[in-house]
Amino acid sequence: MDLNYNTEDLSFRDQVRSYLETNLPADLKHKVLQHKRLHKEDYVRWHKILAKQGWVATGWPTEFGGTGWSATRRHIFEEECARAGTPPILPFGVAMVAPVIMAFGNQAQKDYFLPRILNCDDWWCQGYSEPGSGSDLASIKTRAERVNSLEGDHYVVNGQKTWTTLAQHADMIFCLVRTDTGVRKQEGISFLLIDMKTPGITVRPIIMLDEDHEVNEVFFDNVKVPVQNLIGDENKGWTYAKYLLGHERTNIAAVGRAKRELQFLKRYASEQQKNAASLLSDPIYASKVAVLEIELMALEITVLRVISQDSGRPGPEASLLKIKGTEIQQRLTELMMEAAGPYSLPFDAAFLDGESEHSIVGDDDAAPLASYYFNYRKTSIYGGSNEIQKNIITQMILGL
Amino acid sequence: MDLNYNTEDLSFRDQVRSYLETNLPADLKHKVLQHKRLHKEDYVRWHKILAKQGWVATGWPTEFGGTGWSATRRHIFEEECARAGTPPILPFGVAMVAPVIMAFGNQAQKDYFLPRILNCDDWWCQGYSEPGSGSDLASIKTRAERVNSLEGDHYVVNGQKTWTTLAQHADMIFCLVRTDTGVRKQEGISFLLIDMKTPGITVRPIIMLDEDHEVNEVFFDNVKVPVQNLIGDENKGWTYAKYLLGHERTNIAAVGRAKRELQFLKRYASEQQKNAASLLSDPIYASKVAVLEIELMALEITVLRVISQDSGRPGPEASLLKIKGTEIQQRLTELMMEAAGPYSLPFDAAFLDGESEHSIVGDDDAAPLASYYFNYRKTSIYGGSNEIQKNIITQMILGL
Amino acid sequence: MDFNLTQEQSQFADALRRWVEKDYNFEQRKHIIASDAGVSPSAWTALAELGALALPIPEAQGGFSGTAIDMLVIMQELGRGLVIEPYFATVLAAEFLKLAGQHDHLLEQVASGELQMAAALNEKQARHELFNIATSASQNADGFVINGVKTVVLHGAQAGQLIVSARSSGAQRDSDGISLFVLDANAAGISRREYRSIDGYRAADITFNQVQLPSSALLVTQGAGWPLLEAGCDYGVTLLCAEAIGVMEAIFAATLDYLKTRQQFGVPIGKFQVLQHRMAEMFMELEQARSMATLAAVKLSSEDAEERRRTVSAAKARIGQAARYIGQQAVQLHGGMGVTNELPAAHMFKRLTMIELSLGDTDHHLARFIAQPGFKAAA
Amino acid sequence: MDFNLTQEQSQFADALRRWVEKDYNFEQRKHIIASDAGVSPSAWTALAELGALALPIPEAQGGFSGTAIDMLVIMQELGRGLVIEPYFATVLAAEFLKLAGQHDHLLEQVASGELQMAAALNEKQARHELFNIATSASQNADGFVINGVKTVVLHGAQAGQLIVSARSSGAQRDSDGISLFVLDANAAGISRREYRSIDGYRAADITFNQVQLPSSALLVTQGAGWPLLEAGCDYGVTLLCAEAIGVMEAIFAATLDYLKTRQQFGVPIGKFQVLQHRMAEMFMELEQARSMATLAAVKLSSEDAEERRRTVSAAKARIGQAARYIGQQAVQLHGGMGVTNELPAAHMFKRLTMIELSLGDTDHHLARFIAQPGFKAAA
Repeated sequence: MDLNYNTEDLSFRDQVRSYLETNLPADLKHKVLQHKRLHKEDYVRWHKILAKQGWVATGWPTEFGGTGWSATRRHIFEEECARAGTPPILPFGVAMVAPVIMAFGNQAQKDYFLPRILNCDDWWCQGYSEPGSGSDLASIKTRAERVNSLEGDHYVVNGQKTWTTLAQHADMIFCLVRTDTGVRKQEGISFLLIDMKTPGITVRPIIMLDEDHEVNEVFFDNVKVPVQNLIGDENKGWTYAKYLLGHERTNIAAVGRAKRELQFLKRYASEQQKNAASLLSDPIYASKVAVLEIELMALEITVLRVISQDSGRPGPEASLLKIKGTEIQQRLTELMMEAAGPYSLPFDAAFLDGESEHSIVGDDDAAPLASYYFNYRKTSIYGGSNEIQKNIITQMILGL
Repeated sequence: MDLNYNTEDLSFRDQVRSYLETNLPADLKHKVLQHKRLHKEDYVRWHKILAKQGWVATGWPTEFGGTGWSATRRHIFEEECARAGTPPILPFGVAMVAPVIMAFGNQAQKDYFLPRILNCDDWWCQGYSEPGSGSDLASIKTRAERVNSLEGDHYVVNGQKTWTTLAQHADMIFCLVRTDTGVRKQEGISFLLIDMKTPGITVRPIIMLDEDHEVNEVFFDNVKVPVQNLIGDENKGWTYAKYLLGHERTNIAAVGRAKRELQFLKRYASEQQKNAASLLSDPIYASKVAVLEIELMALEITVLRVISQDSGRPGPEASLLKIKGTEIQQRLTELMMEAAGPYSLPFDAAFLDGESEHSIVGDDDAAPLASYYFNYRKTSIYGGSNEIQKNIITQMILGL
Repeated sequence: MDFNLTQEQSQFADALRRWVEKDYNFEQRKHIIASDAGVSPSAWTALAELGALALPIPEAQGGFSGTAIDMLVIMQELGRGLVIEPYFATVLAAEFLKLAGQHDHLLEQVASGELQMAAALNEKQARHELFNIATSASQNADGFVINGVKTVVLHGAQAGQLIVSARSSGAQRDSDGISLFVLDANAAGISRREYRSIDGYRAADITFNQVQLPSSALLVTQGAGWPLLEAGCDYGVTLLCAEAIGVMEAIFAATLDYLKTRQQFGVPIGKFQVLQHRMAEMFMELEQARSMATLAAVKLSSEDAEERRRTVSAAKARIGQAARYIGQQAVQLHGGMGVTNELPAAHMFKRLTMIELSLGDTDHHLARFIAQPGFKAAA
Repeated sequence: MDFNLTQEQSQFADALRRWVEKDYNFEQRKHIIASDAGVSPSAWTALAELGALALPIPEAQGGFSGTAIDMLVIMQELGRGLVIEPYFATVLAAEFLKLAGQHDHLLEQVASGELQMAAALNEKQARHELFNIATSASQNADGFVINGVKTVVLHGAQAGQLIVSARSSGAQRDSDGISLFVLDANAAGISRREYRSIDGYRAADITFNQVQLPSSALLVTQGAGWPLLEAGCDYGVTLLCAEAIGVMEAIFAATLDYLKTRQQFGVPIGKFQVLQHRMAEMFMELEQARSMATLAAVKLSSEDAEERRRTVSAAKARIGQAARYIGQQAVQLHGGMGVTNELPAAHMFKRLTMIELSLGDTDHHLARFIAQPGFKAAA
């Protein structure tokens, strides 16, 4: 048993760290560290910087322009990005649709889409969830009917998707659609790539708890999609979707970001006062922080154990990482809000959006904390709710 | 809204308090307050003292020798008994079989059994649970076959009961037995009273976690029971059992005892040291005690609210009282054991049984605490596990 | 012992509930929050006409001399309706006048609905410590001069009159040396910076720059304001506890309804045992919280101040715990819908969260409960 | 990075497990507990023959120079088998000799199985404070004289040699002034009062009445024993953490098996979602605890003593939490059977509970974690 990185990994870490020190723009770093809202141009800017370095696609094989890194190196890279405070590389293109295209797409699709994803030429979003589907992902109602026409065959898509993250910026959406209604629900689903500029598509914002515009409803009204945009075989979409669900859980524990946020929490709490001393010196508060810190120490080792056993794709242990990771993230935001106390109340959207340099009440650290807390309630719901994750553990690991 | 007792109730309380001060034997009080094991003679002695005063049967109507008290007075009485540290009046006779006899027994049964119960002439135990039945109480397998004979008709009983509390002392057992196997499980059950001295009955101890002998298995091997000992109608036993299950939950919250134990906990913790001060001054420990104390304050009001709405028998709210009551009791024992720390380890059965005046390691307060903790794990299991109680709340109150 | 509401209390509650359903529903409330004013003059008029403003005011000043139990009934209804008007702010501020037995004309104006008030007690460095006061009150020939900044004053910009805590003497965290004043919110030297709170209220930071007050502005003996400050805030805490019960009842009912109607895997999600037991636990939290809100309202008028402090802090701590559990779980059980701003449940969750952080959070009140001499004396 | 066991470690674990299954099963263990001796000489011989005693001892003294990771493997197996022999007591006491680099002949005797030892560190008033020492060590011409009482010394009555902490100078709670000694457990002036522990072990209170020790009994410089005392006990904590993992694995497996076989309402109780999720939570607790036990074993030999203290305390606190949850829930899921002494699960629960209270409970180690300078320095 050896919990140390080897020399090569350590020098890789140093290389990443010094790269980030040089190349991460200060304004982006500041936004991330201060819990401000990120805009489209923030994501794209950082994506393109990393793309120049060839470090966008850490999970792709080198033949497609990926890094080809081992699980350990990917972990180190993610840790370093979190530590530095980079914006995230959004998963919809790089981590979600790309693996499906690589595994099941045809040569033309690979040639066209993969380089564009690498370079962020298209903003992708995900069309899985529908109103009413919730945790029952396969209960898809959006219809796609194949039509022959002079200009070439196409599908006509009608229906609605929901919880579509950042669809307001999207150029492309990958969708699960129903192409056969006469079979059981997991069959008869196809996987389509749809241009968001196609006539008949409407995007309606869903405003979140913290009043941010993060997700949307997407309506399809007789939307024509060329058959060239079908991935793999018609009616085999559920297989591809399940393949993708495994990929979605990469780095779900988000240990690196949690470590950074723990430092913020400690720093912020040490600046608050209770009983004429720092809040971080208060035995009750310190105890809550310590319990959280220890949980995070444990999770980091648990993640490393899973990585070290990883033969390729994450197994059902990913459910454990998702649950513990989101519990820790939520608890971090809870303790931050507690530290801010009454200063959690003021709501300053202009500051969060970067329209004013300082918050109206003058405590820039406190200003985003309640929003952060409220926003992060989603983490135990999305990506398979924590209840669903426990079902997976129950069935796949415990055999109950 | 008025949370004060009226003048009559207050003077009743004073009367009970001064009675207990005079009549509760010091040695019994000491055993109770020191968490020592009670023996048969301890229970009987206190029962007979209270019987002389006419205060044994607080839930019976006066016509049978009960007190006829209101729910409020019963509550006051239970509070005062708990406060003083009396041994309990065991429920099996007074609170369990007696209400069934009153409601469904014939005149001869009432005339014979009720006075004997009042005076503790018979020690009763309960024959409901069977191996394998657990929370599924109606799945009873013990058979009773009716046989005609010259000496008079009787049942022949074969089977096994388990978790039979203090059956090793019992003169009588009331049993659910199966008299018809051809119907669904809730039908075909009868309610029999059986003399424990009848040939064919064997009692085998089950030793608990804390090594105390509290429950037993009871085996019936061709046990002859006169038909005169059948309560009500044959095959109607499940109705009577359900009637009794309601009664069983009286005072299930045990707020009075919890208040007394909280005082013990505080006193004991204030005598332990941490960081050169009393353990009760330690912010972390004090905080745990305070959370518990507040939960108990809340539960007391919740109990009073239920009592004030009580038209007679407790409804599904009893499940709430059972869950919260047992959670508090278990938490009390947990904090006591924490306070004792390493002094929880020594196991001194002779001291617990009253065979030695002082414990071997010299800390008489600490000596019973680990046993107490281990023993009380049963409270969230017996009398309908807390999971079953949540099912009841779900179905009966929430309608899910 | 009697836990029933009187007929008057029930009627009051019914009238308020009908008003909320008709004139203060979810959509109407959303418009009020989005409006420039952030409050609704017509809602205020309605509250006055319903008698909600007269209720806590003594009969001598045109009120109904309502008890804390009466107020519990009102606050539960306002909580259920998520009413964001300056009712709590006004009533809390008026309580200081009532306790001080002064400025009857202001109480009369509150009772009639003419006057809105606010209590400016909090300061940035204080977090939850009411006695932690840097704002100064120095005596001069004309009365007192106030300097300092009060923060996160609920409806501070709407108020016509303010209650302000200031320091006459002593160090920043001394409970001795505190004075309490009532003053015109538009007095010279006062500037108010208004903003929204995340749960839809308006609040303000208020700066006092050489604000000259007459001697009559002082509520109790100079430097001896601490018992009044504590008592007034205990009243406020009791109101918040009652409000939280109303919010929790509403979010609980909404969640139960959601479990019964929302289908997943072909059945209502309320058929899943894990969610059933979660609801059972929320039910128990609510019942325990309700008991504590009742107990606090009863003990608020206790002549034994320690008994009052002990019970009020126990209630705030217990209700804080319940509010967090019920709020978080209600959102979780609502799934994706729970984290949008589109359902009332989300707004109830936000309000519950902010109640927990107002007038002392759970840890603060747990520590105050422990600090009462009785906690250890019982040992 | 590598989390795999070496082949030697796996073989060691397999051999121990086979021995437990054959010669130390539930019934055999019950007889040992009930016996007058309360320990089994033949089990001790077996442990020695299996090499478990030689494992932690340096090669120079006839051992295998096993690391903390090696010991983690052993302790997990002994935990799984609920082995109540004086193995932990002996190995912990021997660690002090190893760290002090003294008394090699005693280490040789431990390695060969000839000698059992115990560490007499705890005192009644100390609860979990190792530095809280009233037992005195006064120097005289012949060496040192020890007076005092040590309590709840695990296998103190079985030990041939004792490690004792005593005070040479300073106040009762000073970490300066502590001395550590090794001494013959049968020396004149020592009396031992033996008793059972509730989890089936033997322990003793040991009184030292004018016990004369030679100068060679002193392990490190007089009065400077604190770093050694802490380091030795951190080793003990790490062993207990590893043992707890083994016990938790066993009780978890027993509970899972029970859920699959026990029928209620016509189905295995493992079909009820509430119990399924309870098991999922126990699974997660176990995995997180396992990670911390591993981390503690790795960091135990860290050259940075703060890093060692911080990690070891984090592990004990986290494992204490897991042990309580898993133990209580395992009993709950076993229903009535869980609260009897008849199933192994009950005994595992008792052992887990007592591990939590040994060498510092969860609160103690949480406070120690917080007290490390790094906790706040990171802020």
